[in-house]
Amino acid sequence: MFDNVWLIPLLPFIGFLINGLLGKRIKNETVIGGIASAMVLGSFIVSCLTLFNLLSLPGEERQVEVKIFSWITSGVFNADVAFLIDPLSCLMIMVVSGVGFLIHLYSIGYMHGEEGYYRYFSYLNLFTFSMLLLVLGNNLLLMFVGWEGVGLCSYLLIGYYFHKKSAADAGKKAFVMNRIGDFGFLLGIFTLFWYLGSSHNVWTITFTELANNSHLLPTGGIVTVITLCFFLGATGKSAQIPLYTWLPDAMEGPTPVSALIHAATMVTAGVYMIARMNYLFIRSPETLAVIAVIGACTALFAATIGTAQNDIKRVLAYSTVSQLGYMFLAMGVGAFGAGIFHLMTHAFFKACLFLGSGAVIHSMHGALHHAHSNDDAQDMRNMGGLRSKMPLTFITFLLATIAISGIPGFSGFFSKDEILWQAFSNPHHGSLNFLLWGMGALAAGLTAFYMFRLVFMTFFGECRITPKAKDHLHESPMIIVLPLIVLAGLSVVGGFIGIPKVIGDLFGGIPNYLEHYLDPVFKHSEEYMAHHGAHTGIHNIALEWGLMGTSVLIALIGITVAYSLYVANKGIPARFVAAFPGLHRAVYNKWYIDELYDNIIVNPCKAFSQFLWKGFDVIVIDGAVNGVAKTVMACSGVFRLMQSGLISNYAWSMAFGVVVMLSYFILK
Amino acid sequence: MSYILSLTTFLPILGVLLLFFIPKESKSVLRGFTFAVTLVTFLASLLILFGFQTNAEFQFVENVPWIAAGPFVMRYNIGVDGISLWLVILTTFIMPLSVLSTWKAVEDKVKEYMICLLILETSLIGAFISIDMFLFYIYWELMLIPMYFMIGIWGGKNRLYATMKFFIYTMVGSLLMLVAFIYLYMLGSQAGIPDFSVLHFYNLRIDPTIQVWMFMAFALAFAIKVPMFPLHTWLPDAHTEAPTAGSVILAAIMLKMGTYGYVRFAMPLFPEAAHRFAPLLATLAVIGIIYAALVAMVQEDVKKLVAYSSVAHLGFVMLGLFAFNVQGMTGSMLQMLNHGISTGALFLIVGFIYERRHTRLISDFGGLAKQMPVFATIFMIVTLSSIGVPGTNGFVGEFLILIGGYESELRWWAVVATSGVIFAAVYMLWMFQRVMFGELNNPKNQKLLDLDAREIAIMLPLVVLIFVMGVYPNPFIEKMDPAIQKLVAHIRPASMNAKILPAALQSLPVGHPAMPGHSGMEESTAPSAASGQLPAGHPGIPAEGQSSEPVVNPHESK
Amino acid sequence: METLFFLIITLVAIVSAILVITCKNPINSALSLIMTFFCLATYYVMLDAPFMAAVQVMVYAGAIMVLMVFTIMLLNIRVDASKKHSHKLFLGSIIGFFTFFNIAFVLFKSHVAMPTGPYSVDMIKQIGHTELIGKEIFTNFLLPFEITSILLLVAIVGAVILAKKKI
Amino acid sequence: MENLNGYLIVSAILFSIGTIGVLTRKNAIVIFMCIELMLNAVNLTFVALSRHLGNLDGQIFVFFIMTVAAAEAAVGLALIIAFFNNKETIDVDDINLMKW
Repeated sequence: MFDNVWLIPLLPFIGFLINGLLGKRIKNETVIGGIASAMVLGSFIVSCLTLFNLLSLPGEERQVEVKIFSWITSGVFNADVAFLIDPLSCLMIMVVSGVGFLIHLYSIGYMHGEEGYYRYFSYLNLFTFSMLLLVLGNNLLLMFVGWEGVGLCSYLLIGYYFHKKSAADAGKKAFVMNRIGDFGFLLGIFTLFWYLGSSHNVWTITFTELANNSHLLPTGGIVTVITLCFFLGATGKSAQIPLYTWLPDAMEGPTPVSALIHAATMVTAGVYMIARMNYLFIRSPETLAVIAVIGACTALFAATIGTAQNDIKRVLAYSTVSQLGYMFLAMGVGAFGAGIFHLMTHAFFKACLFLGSGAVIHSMHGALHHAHSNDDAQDMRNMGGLRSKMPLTFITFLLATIAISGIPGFSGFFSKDEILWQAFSNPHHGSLNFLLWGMGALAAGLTAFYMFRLVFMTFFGECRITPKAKDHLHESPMIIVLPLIVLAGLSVVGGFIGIPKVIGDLFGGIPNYLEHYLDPVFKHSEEYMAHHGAHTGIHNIALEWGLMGTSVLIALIGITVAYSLYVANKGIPARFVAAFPGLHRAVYNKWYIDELYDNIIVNPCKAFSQFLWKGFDVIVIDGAVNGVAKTVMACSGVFRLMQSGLISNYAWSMAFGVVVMLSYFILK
Repeated sequence: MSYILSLTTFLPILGVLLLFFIPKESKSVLRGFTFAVTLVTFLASLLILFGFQTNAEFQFVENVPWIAAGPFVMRYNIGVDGISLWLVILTTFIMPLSVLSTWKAVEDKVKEYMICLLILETSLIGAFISIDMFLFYIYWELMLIPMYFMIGIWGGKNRLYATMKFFIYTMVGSLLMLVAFIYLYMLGSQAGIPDFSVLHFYNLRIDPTIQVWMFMAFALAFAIKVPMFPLHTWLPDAHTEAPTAGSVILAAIMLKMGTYGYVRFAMPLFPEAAHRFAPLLATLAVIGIIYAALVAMVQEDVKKLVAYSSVAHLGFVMLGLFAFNVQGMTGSMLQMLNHGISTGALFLIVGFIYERRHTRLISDFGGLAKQMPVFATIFMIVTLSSIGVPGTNGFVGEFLILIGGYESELRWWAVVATSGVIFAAVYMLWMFQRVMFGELNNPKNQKLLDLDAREIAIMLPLVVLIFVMGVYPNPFIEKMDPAIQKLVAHIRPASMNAKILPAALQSLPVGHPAMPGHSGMEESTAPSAASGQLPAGHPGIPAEGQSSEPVVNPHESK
Repeated sequence: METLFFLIITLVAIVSAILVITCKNPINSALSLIMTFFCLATYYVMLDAPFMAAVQVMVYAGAIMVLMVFTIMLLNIRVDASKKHSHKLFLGSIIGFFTFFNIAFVLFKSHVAMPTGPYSVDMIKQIGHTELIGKEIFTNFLLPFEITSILLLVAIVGAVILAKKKI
Repeated sequence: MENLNGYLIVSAILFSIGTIGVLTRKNAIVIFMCIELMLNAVNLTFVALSRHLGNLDGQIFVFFIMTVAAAEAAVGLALIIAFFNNKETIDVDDINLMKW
């Protein structure tokens, strides 16, 4: 029943090969785009089939492993290429291939006329292949292969406009930061493999066996080390506090890339990894606390930066970082289901937002191009009043913005509120919960503020574009708007499959389908919680409603503030900036984090290696080697003086020799 | 076909003899003929590969009396086993490519160049297959001479300095080794060993103190060749001055001679000393990885950068060797092959752009990706293989080394070495970006033409191998596994009595005193560690105060 | 009386030897060398070897010194302008004294062997020194005798070739 | 007869004077003479000892030394003349063509 699963990753790989090798010859763009999208559509269909088959199985046995071939076997270590089909991975392949397909369609229109067209689509297909591999992999090593594969594709796609130095730098920065994360991931794999093997003679890295043997692991201690290493990997990939600076720079890549990689799929890999190994993370409360705190801080921190950005894609990038912070907050408080739910809904509305901004940039670029002005097509200060020019894009963009700000009824509200409630009521962190909830709610308010600020600045008010270009602004072609509509619909409807229980009972007992669907994946951690849980969470319905109300209230406040600042009286932001120039400049320059990293890590590293090379390698080692040569030369110079060429010297030394020998023999 | 091994070794010499009859002026005939000879040698080596049964014994053994001078009896004793098989195939595989790459590179004295290449090939193959230690030493020294001439005559500006340094560096090391050989032979002859064959010496019990000195002599000679950290400065000079083919062979095969020396001679002959020196040499290896990566980052010369990168890669290999477990060893053997392919390819690529622009400074390039797209993709694939991105060959070797290292006592060394993975990405990508991406503003770059058919023909087999070894490395691992199992079984018990470490080393986070046994290999499953508690000296959370089980100091317990 | 005569001759010999190495003009040193040779000849006579003395006088004083003087005259060497002399003299004398002390030390330490040879002193007086030496040379030492003749031939030819202006 | 040691002492003195002469003098011919002097000192020892031992070999050997000395003188002087022809001086320090 599941034997055609290997088609899911294979189809995009074939697409990659076709476009990669023959792309140059197939000049025609629609053929290239068509092949790529068809491949991803094929894998989407097969994943639907797999999901359907999986749902037909009873709840408990929804876990199937399909082995393709054994990859590396040496000594006690063996890793093989095998796929794990279970509710979590099915959900992920649906999201990846579904959103991926829509974005492929979108980029056929968006990338029209680019000179490396085939290269773009082959890399996009390669990305889909590695993401599916990551999600479907049944052991840590295969997940790591997908993990680095997506890192590589994000490097290739960010650096797509490689003639631009900033794009190439951004690509390199992304790859190195991901690599730092992978360093942590690798250490996690080694420690886990070594500990389980040497202490309990269980030499394995496959998820199912790890789950079944997870009872051997102690709470805290070594498990904290392992989970912290894995979390380091997650921060690298999903752009959390220490390693997030690469995501805003990744906006150098084409917008569909940002939509697919830096919003919907790749950045959620970290969240997926934690969900996949929930039985590990649940066993170390310290790591959960670390994840929760970092998640909350990232959410709040990124939201603050987002409020002051003028580049439309930078705002969305920081909003992605902040939403990821929410997901990690959910993971940190043990609400794995809520985290995955937010991951799914975020994929929909964030992809819609990015594609919408892409459409805006696309038409702005076209218009400015006609007017031969080289204003920045992405700067919101040149936009405004596009509501009338691009009605469809405006509507879809507005719907997605409402969803992300957590207005009740839309998907964002259900998933974000579930996370906030779990943060408040979870049994893990005791007093920390209030702080977590507070930061989450504040971040929600800021999210609402900067999202609506973006909407008002781009779509409302009078058009600030250069007059000549004004009439060239037009709605994007159908192939671009269609995915927008689908995604907007999903972001509206998406929330209903995971309605929190308290609201569900209100509307006549609609169960939380998603929670129920994902239960088998997290049963190990539930068992552990039931067994070890010191104190249970708070189950007070009234409190839940109260908190839900406050978070909606904060969101509404955010929207009204945005409205008053950017629509009603436009002067206030200027005066605000004048009042607090220092604060504004700090927030606008991303709290100088990039400069901080450069001065603390990058420049000293360069200086140190320069010292190592010039100082140590050249002077010390080569010096020593050449020194030996010079001393030998010097000694030979001295000995050469003896051959002075004067006979008397020779006679003298001969006589001296004779005398010495004679006296030696005599005295002996 | 029991003489296939000698045939493969001396085929190039036959080629040299025939080369004499070809007139000096007809360059293309010379090149064509040499290419044909190396190709035939490659086919002959394929016969060895297909005829090789996967077991731990030496095969195609030829044992013929050779010299009997006074007490010394040397036999022409050659054979190939799991460990040396792939290295021989790598040699015969790389040679035709390097000959093909000197089509336009070398114009003057082509005949002598080809003769040097063929003699080099013979000496390399000979060194890998010789069981008789004296024969090994002869091939070991013989390979220096052609390389000395290749760098000395056809090299770059200060080639004399480079070739002199290279020659003397290796010579000094190998003289020490010769002394150790002779002393070992003396010990052997007292114990009734008739000749120089290394197999006899494997089970010769040498008391640890002598072992330490002998191991040091061998280790120094091979450390220079590897090159390990403090003794590596000859490599960048030799590479920058060597002609393309010369530096390809130097990087792809001659560096493996050092690590092969450890696996074949230094470790099995003196297991206790190997265990005692493991922390020191592992430290040097790890320093080598980080140090070479950092220094590579700031190089202006592409070839020097690649040279330092190969120092880093071989640091990984050495770490894998001193893990003394099957994963570590398999990983390092694989990494030797990967390094041969990826660094060989890198040097070929540097050779291509050097032939076009006659400069190696990174700052002279920029934006080549637009001008030479095919070259860009190949260069990208090889860079990824050198970084060790999964799916390429580099990753499999590195992963096995690190997981092997992590499992052995070298746990903290493996952790530091894993960070080498980050630096590898940094310097390779930074170089790749400065050379390929960015604006195509330099007028000279705008006229560069993309790779022609010959160059693509050189790079194609390498790229295919990169992916094949990355995706399906099992056939390679199966062939070498029995030999490695036997080697590890030979070395591992020695670690028991090497446990009498001087008190100073006691503080190192030595794993649980009773070596954690591996179910795969040893029957005796080690007593499982304290149930839930942290094994003593565990790298994790520093055990607050003494963990439940004090580290048993073998001295007191005796 | 015998020893007194010996002492006188010794004194003369040593003084003339010293003169050889000290005087500026080579002619003087040549003459003083001839004086030394005569003293040696008298020694030979005192040692009952009259033939030796005769040969000594003829060969050395007669032939070699004549040749020396002839060369000095031919090359009319001015007075030896000894520029710097200091460290050479000092070093040379040091070595000289050392040589002397060595030899002297050897002589005193070693005891001389007993006379074992067939030709006792009175036998020489009775038969005559020259006959004995002649018999000895032409019987036991014939081969060396021939070789020395060849040596002399070689020397002659060599000397001629070396000293010729145009070869 | 009785003062054999005396003769040996005398020859030792003459020999060392000859050595000093060879080492200190700069004039080639004077060096030659000093060599002759050393040779004669040795001859004296030979004769003295042969007389003491009653064995004529020593004296015959002196003959050979004399022939050698003669040959040496001849060739040496020829050398000096040849050298004088092209260097106008026979100062030993000027004969330094072998100087590096």
